[in-house]
Amino acid sequence: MARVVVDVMLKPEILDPQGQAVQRALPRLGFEGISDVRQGKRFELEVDGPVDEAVLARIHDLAESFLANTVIEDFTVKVESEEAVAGAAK
Amino acid sequence: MARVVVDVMLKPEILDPQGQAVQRALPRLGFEGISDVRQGKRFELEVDGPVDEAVLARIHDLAESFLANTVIEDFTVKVESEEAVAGAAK
Amino acid sequence: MSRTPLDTVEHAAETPDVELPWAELGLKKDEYERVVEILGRRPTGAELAMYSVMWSEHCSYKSSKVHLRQFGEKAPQSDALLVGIGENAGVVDVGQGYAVTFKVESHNHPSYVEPYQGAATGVGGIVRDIIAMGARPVAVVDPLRFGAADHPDTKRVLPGVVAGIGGYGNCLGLPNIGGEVVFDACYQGNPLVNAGAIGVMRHEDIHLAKASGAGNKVILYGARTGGDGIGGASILASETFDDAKPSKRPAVQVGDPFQEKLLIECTLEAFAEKLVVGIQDLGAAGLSCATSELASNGSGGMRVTLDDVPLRDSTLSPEEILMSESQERMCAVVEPGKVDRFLEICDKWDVIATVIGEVTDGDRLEIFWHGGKIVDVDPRTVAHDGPVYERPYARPDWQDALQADDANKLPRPQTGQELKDQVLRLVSSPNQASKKWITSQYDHFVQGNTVLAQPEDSGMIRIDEESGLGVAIATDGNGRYAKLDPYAGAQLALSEAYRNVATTGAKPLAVSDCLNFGSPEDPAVMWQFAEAIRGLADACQQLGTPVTGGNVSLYNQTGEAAIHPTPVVAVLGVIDDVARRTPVAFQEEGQLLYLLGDTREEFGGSAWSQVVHDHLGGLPPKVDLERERLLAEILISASRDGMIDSAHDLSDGGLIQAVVESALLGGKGARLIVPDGLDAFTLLFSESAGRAVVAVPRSEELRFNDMCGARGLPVTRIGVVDGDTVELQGEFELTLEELRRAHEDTIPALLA
Amino acid sequence: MTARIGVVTFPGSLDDRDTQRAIRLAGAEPVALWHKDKNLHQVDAVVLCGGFSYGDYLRAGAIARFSPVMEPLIEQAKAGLPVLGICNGFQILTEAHLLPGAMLGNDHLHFICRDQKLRVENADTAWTTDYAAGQEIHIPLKNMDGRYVADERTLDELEAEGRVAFRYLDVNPNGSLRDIAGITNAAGNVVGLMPHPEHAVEPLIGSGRTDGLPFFTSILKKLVNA
Ligand SMILES: Nc1ncnc2c1ncn2[C@@H]1O[C@H](COP(=O)(O)OP(=O)(O)O)[C@@H](O)[C@H]1O
Ligand SMILES: [Mg+2]
Repeated sequence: MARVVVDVMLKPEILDPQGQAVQRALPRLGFEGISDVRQGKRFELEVDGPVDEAVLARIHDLAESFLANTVIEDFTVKVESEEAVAGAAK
Repeated sequence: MARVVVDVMLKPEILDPQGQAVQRALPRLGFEGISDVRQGKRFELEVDGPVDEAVLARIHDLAESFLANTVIEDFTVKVESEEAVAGAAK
Repeated sequence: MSRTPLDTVEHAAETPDVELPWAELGLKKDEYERVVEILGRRPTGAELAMYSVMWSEHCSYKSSKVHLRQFGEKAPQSDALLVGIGENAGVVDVGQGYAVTFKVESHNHPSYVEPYQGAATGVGGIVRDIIAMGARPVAVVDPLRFGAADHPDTKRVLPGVVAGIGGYGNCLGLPNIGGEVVFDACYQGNPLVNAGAIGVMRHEDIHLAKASGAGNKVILYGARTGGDGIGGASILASETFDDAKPSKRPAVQVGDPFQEKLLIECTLEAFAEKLVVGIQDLGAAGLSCATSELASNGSGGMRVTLDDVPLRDSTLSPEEILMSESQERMCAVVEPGKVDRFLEICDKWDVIATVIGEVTDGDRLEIFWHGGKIVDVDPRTVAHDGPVYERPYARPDWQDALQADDANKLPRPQTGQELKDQVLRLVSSPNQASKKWITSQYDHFVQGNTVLAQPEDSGMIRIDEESGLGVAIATDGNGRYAKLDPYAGAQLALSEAYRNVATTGAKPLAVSDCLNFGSPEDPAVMWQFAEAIRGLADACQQLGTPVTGGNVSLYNQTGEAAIHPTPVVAVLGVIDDVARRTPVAFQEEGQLLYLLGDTREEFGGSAWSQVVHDHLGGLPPKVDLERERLLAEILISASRDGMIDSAHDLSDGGLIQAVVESALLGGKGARLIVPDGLDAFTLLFSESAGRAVVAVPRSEELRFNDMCGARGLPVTRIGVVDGDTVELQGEFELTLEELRRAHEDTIPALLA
Repeated sequence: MTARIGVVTFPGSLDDRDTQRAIRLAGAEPVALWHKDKNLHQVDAVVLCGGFSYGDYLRAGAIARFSPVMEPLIEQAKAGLPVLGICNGFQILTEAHLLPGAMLGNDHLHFICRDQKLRVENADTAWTTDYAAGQEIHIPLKNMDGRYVADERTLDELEAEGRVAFRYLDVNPNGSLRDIAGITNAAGNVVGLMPHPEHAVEPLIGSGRTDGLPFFTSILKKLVNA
């Protein structure tokens, strides 16, 4: 078992109304010094078995075709849990 | 300028229908071997100036009182960009 | 060409030989030459950006203009029309000092690429058109068409589109009160996402898109301008025109309904204080469109400093700023003395507002950037003098064969059992099934004035709490009919929407339309388009309902395969007192069911032929506009005088579809008999136009029959509201439970 | 003399005018309050109405909860001021911790708009005395984030103290735990519910029922008799 995390964020040039709303609220909370907030999605996938190159490549495909719409979003795929990486290296 | 990331996930005991919907769709996409999916939020905060302990503590408070609702959600705070860490260490 | 120095007007005059990428921006060679001729020099990059977007098919209607003229030329005399075609939306007088504006628009292609955002921004755009007329938006409708219901891609597109329409409209606080959902393989790669909106104002509040009064300020307010929806302008912005790096600028925009809600409230507050001289929303072609239209419709010229436009992305070039289609922006013209108050109101609503220019004495639109003049044009040449095409058109060679393939000759059910099976297949087929799974994702209640919403024949909104004055709207279109005969198909779409409005008790007043077709470069498509417009214009003339505005969507086509010609027609009606509205649901057992109109053997393009035989051929039902008018008069009188308790118009699926819907909604069954002169099959499935089924309390039977008789409308008693089954005597019986499952389970099973 | 009932408009509030109408139809006087107000203008009660305050960005109600008007409101609610939170208003009240628990996205992931059947479980709150305990009513429901959750201990406590004010009947439209549609604080002055009583006050409009009117007549009676 390993955890792979897919982070999906709106492309920088795309309007992020949620992030903006959060940022605009900050001064009211007494918070200064944050010049930008972007809000995206985080997917945590629990993968059965080892996470090898092939599995990562498939998760990359999944992110590209399903978890993100690459017309407006970018994504990154990371293996998170350390054991997983070790497992994959076996 | 540094980037601090706040990840917010539903507590494990709270039903996550979005994650489940993703997981249920996987076999249809020809994807096996993922036993669980959870979907959460990722906030990217661009912080002006160095990210020192004090700033991180304030972002922690912000996450606790605002970005997450701790009745239902857990969160983590991480400094992301390497330069930032260096900057903070100066 | 290097981008330094700035491509000013002066620079353009000095460098006549510079080649501009007009082809990449979608201009034809002769169109570019026209621009050079108009300016008497080569355009600057910024000017080229403006001309290219404003002369695009989408903004200039260059292929459709010559045909659309008929809506004006054949417009019936109507006292109700306060503002006609040409403005952001038409305005209709509905009495008691109220005016109503409404319009339907398409957002087809973006919704295929990014269903949620494409559909959401479609709603945003049409609502801004309504605000720009001075009205408070009060409702939206959404005629939708998708590929085959069981196609995997439909499962991607439909839920996203529906969530997007709901997500945006719900967040604006606009009740969704009607629309359509149609499935057909012809829409597979080209779903149709049309969205309509209605707004209400007092007569004196009507606003127009024009900039007059030299010295008046031009204020841009709403969202910051970003790099969305720019497409071609990025080429102009790239370092050199010949470096062909892919555009970084996305073609799809993300909407912010919250920002739009604030835009609505602050705009209405500014109207209420009479602060606005002219106003224009920013939609397609963004600032290029808003500035050139405001200036060309006004008396003077306009000077704009582009540096003052608030940006989301500081790297945008002036060309990109001019072309950006960032959502949730408006442009107002305000007298200098009122600017402070205007800005104050925007500030109250947390809306960013900036003076970006002013109205001038001259007749030029001048735009400045970093101190240089980058645009100096006659705004009329940008906004109104675009190219006009007389595209060749020809009746396709397959049309005769299609019409000869007569649906009336298809094998018909022979026994009661076969009839029953086919009824179940019909009411459970995706097109005829309940759309509740979809429409329950839309708020019907917000604003507290919804009298009728889906699945009623028309949506109805109360506009005056004291008097009960209300308006109704229905949208209809049947691409199958239009494919068989585009002239008749367009008229049938109008007939159906007109009938739907009248069925609820409202008087039809005016029309908006959204014309969805394939490529105008195909003469067969162009013929369909020309025929549909001719049909609609003729029918509007005859029914006395002027077209007040609308939208054309062409190029809905993948390769050689065009969608069915799909004219979608919206009819707006008025009702003096919404307490008199007629619902679809059966109200009381024992009430008598009457069929109004003539039922003929008409199965061409019918739902029955599609569901049972997967067939499309023959001729659509006969159009009889005088009959539609008479039927409408009877339905309106009967509602006003309390002679009927429920009514449902007959359209696709025929009588049985209508009876099943009324029964399920009312939770009461019906016993039907086959009247003399008809057979059971024709009674149940024929799609003859000009018909409705009404439920008459026994106490009103005589009066109702007398009225129909006196006015010459055929009326046939076909049964009674009764029990918890739908029964055709001597043929079959279906329980409401069985029917409910058949009717309501289909869509969730396909999509949930 | 009649009661003055405030209705707060946040940026993105939608049902403020409808709520004012319902208050008027019940015979009380609606008073418009603005989210930037620093005091409550001496109103006798407050309704936080439905809508998408701040676009429901971040979480429904999360940003509105920090509006200036919320400061006096939280303070006075704790001191007994009657407050009704409808839909977005309920979400704001949980975010402000005036009511326990939290609101999450509907379990089916869609916005849902329906005429919802409810049972009135507590007819003793400031807003429900014109109902009978156990009465079944129909009130329109429309929301994206209506799934009420709280930990088991809180839920048990709510049940034991009779603080579940409304429960969904027939259909649980959003996956709310224990079919909870509305709750009250211990004192009975702060009530939150997801369905919209202000959309069920006129026979012709919306759902065509008037089952929601007693909310507004209940509070009026309480205030006028006080
Ligand atoms: N996408 C939609 N949005 C809103 N209402 C819809 C939508 N699709 C269908 N409806 C509603 O469902 C009902 C039935 O639709 P339809 O069968 O097309 O009606 P009709 O045949 O009377 O034109 C109508 O009230 C219509 O307005
Ligand atoms: Mg109808």
